[in-house]
Amino acid sequence: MELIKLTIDNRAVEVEKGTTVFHAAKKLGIEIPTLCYMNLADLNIEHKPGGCRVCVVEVEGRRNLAPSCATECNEGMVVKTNSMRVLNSRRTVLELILSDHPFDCLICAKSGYCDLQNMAIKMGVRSIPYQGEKSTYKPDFSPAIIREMDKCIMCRRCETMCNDFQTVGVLSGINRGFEAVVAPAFERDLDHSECTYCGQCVAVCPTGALTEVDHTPQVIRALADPTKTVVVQTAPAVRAALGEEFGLEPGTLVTGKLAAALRRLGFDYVFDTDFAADLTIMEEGSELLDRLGRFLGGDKSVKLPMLTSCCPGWVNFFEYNFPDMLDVPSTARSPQQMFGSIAKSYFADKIAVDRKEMVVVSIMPCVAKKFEASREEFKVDGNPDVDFSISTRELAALIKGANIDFNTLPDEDFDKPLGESTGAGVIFGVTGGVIEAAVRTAYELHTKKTLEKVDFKQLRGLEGIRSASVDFDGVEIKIGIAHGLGNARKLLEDIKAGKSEFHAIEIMACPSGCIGGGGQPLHHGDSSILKARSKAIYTEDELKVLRKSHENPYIIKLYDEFLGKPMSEKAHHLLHTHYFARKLKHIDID
Amino acid sequence: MTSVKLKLKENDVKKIQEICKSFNNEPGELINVLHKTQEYFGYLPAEVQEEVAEGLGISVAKVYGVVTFYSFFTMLPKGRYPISVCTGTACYVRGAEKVLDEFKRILKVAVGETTPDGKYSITCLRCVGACGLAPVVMVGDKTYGRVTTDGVKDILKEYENE
Amino acid sequence: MTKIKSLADLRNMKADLQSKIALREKSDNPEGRVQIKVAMATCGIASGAKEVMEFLVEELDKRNIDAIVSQTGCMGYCYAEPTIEVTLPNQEPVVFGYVDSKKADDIIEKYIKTGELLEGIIPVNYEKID
Amino acid sequence: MAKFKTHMLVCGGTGCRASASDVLYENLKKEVKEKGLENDVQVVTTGCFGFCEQGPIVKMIPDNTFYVGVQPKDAADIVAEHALKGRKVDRLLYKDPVKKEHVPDSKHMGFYKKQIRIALRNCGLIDPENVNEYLAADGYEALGKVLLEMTPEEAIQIVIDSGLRGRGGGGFPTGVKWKIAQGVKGAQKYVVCNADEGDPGAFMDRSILEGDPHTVLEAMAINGYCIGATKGLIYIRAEYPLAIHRLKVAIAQAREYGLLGEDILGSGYNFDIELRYGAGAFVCGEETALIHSMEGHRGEPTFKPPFPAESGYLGMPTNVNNVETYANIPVIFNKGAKWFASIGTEKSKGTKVFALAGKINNVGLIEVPMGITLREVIFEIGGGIKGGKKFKAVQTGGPSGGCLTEKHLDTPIDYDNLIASGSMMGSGGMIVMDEDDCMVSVAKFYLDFTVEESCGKCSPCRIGNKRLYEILEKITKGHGAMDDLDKLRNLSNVIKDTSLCGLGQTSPNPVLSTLDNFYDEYLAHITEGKCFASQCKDLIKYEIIPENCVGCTACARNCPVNCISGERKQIHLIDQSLCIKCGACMEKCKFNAVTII
Repeated sequence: MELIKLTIDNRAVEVEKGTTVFHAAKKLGIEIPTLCYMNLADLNIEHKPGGCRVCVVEVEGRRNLAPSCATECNEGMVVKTNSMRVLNSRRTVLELILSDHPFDCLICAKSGYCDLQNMAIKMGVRSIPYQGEKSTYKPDFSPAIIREMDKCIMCRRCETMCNDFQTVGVLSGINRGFEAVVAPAFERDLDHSECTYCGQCVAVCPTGALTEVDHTPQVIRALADPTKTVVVQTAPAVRAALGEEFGLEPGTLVTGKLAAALRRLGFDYVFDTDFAADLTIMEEGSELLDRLGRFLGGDKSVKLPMLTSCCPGWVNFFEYNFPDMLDVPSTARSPQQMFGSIAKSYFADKIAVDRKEMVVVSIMPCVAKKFEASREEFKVDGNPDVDFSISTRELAALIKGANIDFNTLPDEDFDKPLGESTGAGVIFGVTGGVIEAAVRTAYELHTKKTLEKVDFKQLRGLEGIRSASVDFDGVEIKIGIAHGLGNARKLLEDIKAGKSEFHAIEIMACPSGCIGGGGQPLHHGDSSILKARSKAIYTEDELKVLRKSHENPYIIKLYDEFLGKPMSEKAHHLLHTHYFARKLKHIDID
Repeated sequence: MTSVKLKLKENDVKKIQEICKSFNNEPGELINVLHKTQEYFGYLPAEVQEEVAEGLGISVAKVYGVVTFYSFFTMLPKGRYPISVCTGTACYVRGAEKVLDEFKRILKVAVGETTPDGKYSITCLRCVGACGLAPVVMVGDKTYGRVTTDGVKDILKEYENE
Repeated sequence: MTKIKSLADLRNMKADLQSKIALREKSDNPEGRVQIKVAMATCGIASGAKEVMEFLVEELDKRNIDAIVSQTGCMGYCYAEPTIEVTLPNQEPVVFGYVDSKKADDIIEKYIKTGELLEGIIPVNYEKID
Repeated sequence: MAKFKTHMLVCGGTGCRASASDVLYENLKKEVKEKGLENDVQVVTTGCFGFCEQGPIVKMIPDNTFYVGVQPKDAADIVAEHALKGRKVDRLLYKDPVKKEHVPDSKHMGFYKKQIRIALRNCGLIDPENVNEYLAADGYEALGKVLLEMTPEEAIQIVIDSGLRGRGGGGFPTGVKWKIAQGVKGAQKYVVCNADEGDPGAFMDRSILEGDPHTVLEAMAINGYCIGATKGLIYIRAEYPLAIHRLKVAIAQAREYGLLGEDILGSGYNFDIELRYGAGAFVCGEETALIHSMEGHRGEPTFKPPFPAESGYLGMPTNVNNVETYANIPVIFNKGAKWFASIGTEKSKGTKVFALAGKINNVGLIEVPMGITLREVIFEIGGGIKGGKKFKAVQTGGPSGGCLTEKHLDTPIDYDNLIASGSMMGSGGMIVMDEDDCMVSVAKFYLDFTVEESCGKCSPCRIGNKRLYEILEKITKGHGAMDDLDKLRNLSNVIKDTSLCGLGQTSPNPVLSTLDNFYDEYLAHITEGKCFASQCKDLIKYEIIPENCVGCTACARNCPVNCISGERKQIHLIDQSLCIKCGACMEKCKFNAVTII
């Protein structure tokens, strides 16, 4: 490998050829500030439009300043990152950006988490010398995401996520010059676009331009209402990330503290979505075995591969983009919805509470879950199975607002019966986890043998598209895994073209699965955080006594007492769903 | 961008599909396709852009992003007599701004707008390269050179009874 | 049109076509060339100036003399028509009267080729006609 | 074949066409036929003569008579008098604005005296829609020589030796650019001609494409051979219909002759050209933006490197040159690098085409050797300032350039001197301003353009230029403060220093150069609330001088907002609260009774 020597701020450094000045400086401990640059190296997402111009540095021999994020190091290069010229330019550029930004920082949803705010603090900006016209846009309130483009600084990260990574293609830079902004087609609201609400735009937005809809007030109101029984469920990925909001190292597992905090917030029953994940495996795994059995038996009408359906962003995506393939995904509802459905039937009956008096709150790493909870098909007489879905970030805000010192909380357990889960339920939170959980159960159900080694390492990892095969006692089951909707699209196109050899495919909309969800604490473009969260999830799995969904005693009990068996009529009614072709057409043809 | 709705007829849709096909439905030909469709419809309403997106297999947002980037593309129908005032430098220093103001004053519409009766629209044009005739005004394909504020009335008079 | 298949073809073609614009190129650089003006007003045409002009154009070309032949209005020597004005490079213009084909031939062979003066020069202090 | 004794060259450029030169052409043909002169007189449509100020132009060959402002109805006189009887039609001759005399032919016109036409050599000489005329004018000779007698390396060396630099604005050495592109490997390479002439007030590229399209095709083929490309693309403004038409005709003719296509001139080399259309975005003149636009994207520039030579159109090695640059190429091969390098200055060789416009007598397109002074261009070729007013400034380089003054008039024009003077060559726009132009307003005009044309990708250009514009507007409205001048300067420097592409890196030039050269005007606006040129509406008032007013009512009748009161034969009065400062009253008053204070 070719090495290059250069000098940055009078210090020599040696880097590989192709390294940018930004990274070379980092090597010397020099943090060059930037607003638009984003590098999710493990996911092959590097966004360096060179647009914000905050990261400019002085390169000897160059006429003008160079953006360090896009400038590659050359042999003998002499760089200054903090000369008067650089500092003045950087400050002026920042002042310019601030001059076109609202000053409502105190009440902004991103306050405290905003890259722009942090930079202004760091640089000690005390006045904006260049006042002038500010851009104004109508705010856009969709069921899951809020767009306040007055706060957009044109870093274009959201575009990269939406178009290049997710291939959803809802956002584009529009207009030009001072009027330029990122928006859906015809500046329609997201609600009238093909947005999947995956929330990756929200996850990478450096300012308050893109945020999730805040449901915490409704949750607080429900908690304060003595007539309501408030039940909470918390998704697997939440426990691997919530700690970051309280200053804990990324990857710190806070399962016990999480349960304790929820209890202190006043939830009547503190349950776990992992329970519903186990339930999902029972239904989805059975469906897979059913399809597989018929297929291997020569039934040509069977659709294979079967695709997982627990990710709501992914469900939205295929409803918009593959309306002719709605029979390919599993009909099983997502864990969030299975939980809501069971809570408001089986559990409500058990505690003798009318479903109308029960409020189900879900804590999700996701913003698409907000939309999913609002779907008509998940309501009974207008009453939703899940009343409110809040993100990991919203939960953190609730905890902070309730004067709870999270870090000193004791570890507590979830309540029973809907709080008990296996390791299979936990790994739903990371890419490959759902299919691994399904394999653990399907293997045993299919072969009637006990699985000795439950870890299927071949299904794990962060590569965008992975494939592996699992030996079902002589039958080779081919499995595909994709995370990120762009990767999912590739697998879907293959199926459409009849080229897919897989029997089952797991798809997650977000990079590295739910742990990288749009509702998680912001990773600010640092993919090592995602890796740490992934590790935490697998640790939790390993710590569990039970690691196969069908061994969950409360699941067994649920079937015994209420559902009968997987895929029963009752199970179909409560735990399965159907999909809608949602290709948007605004065209009236005369 | 402000826009005017258009209800597409079946053969309009066909026409757009034909245009896309004539460029092999190649996404890279987006700008050429938009030129051709605007030539046909006179403007590019949302409905047309959606069909173009479909025809080229790209997102509508992308099409809209391109349409709003280039000043040649418009989502508003032009008047029957589209008036373009050159505001290039040569015309500017020879009084194009006053001429433009006069058109705006008489027709009571702003730049980029069409009169309510659909007769005239006013746009600004970058240099047409007829700097010798500055300031230059075009009405449709007809060029008027050395236009003065007084001349504005005379130009409009030509179209009075049409 | 047929395809041009080689550089030689191209050059042959150019040689054929050159005359098309030769006059334009020559008149753009009149310096160093023989310039002849034929008076072509009514009186000139009546006395055969057109024929003289055609003769000059043809013959100068045939004899490979780099010259520009143009027409001009009445020079004021109606008695001596047809008249032509010949300007050799770096010399004062000279006007010849009563020019017919034969005389024109003489002018080419003697005055233009060798600078030898002939009879029939109209020696006047006239103003140069543009 | 008829041997024509007279050629009538009728300008068919956009400017003259706009004044009905196409009708004139038809009329001339008709008259020639009626007079039975078809075998003596050839009527030809040519490209632009450059003298656009007084179009339509008809030039008579061989006597170079130069008729200006010719109307279709003048065809009869030209044929009957000039073609038939050899008598010039005096009233159509160009009149010297100083001497007030008719000028007999183009050789005596100051406008042409100092010009050397290389890039424009065929404009106004040949019929652009007739490939045979181009062939007759040494057309495709250079291509033939390069393809059959030279290696790409030899050909590139000739371009390097000529010293030719990019004429689109940057001034990068063309041969070096080709050499870089040649050195990069790629499955498919491209040659792109940048014909997205967006600089308001510059129209040389259009004139070349309209007047001599084949020269661009020939040069692109040479370029293609040199770098190993087989495909050429011309990115042209959709607003140039005539140029597009002529290019299409030229491409078709060249293909028919086998001068484009496969196995050109038996050399085994294949090359073809397609057109791509711009859609109205100035920033697409920047090569990376241009490439994105050709690929069907928003024309946003990207950071270089990678340069297009490494990764250009569709990610392939691409060489982009501008129209005028290409127009020089065939001549360099025909006349030699040495000949070319003998023209111009030490570091800027050859000629440059300038579009002269503004307050100058001879508006038009000129081609002059590098090293000529602004004084020669403005006062000799341009014929001085219109209406005998006083010269104030000349803006070169379009929105990216700066305003130069009296003190720069004797500086030889070349790339480096212009930059040293605070302006730039740009694409060659040259706008002359007189004492009636307010330099703060001029800076504001350019900023208005930049704000409109910024792509919005990078912060300093997107927001900074807007703020510059706002500060300038504040000053022209009389609300400026002294610290605004510091802000202008700091902002300008930062925008130049930090912007992503050439647009932002040069957009503050009009501000900086006017600040440097016309500081007193800025001061007057701020401290005294005065605009020397009386251009800033908010700083002036129209008033009636009672002593001079005779009460003719002309001003009142012509006031568009009826804000002038007064009976017949009584002194009139302007209601300042209603006045829109259009100046109509002043124009109409025959008694000098309206004044600006």
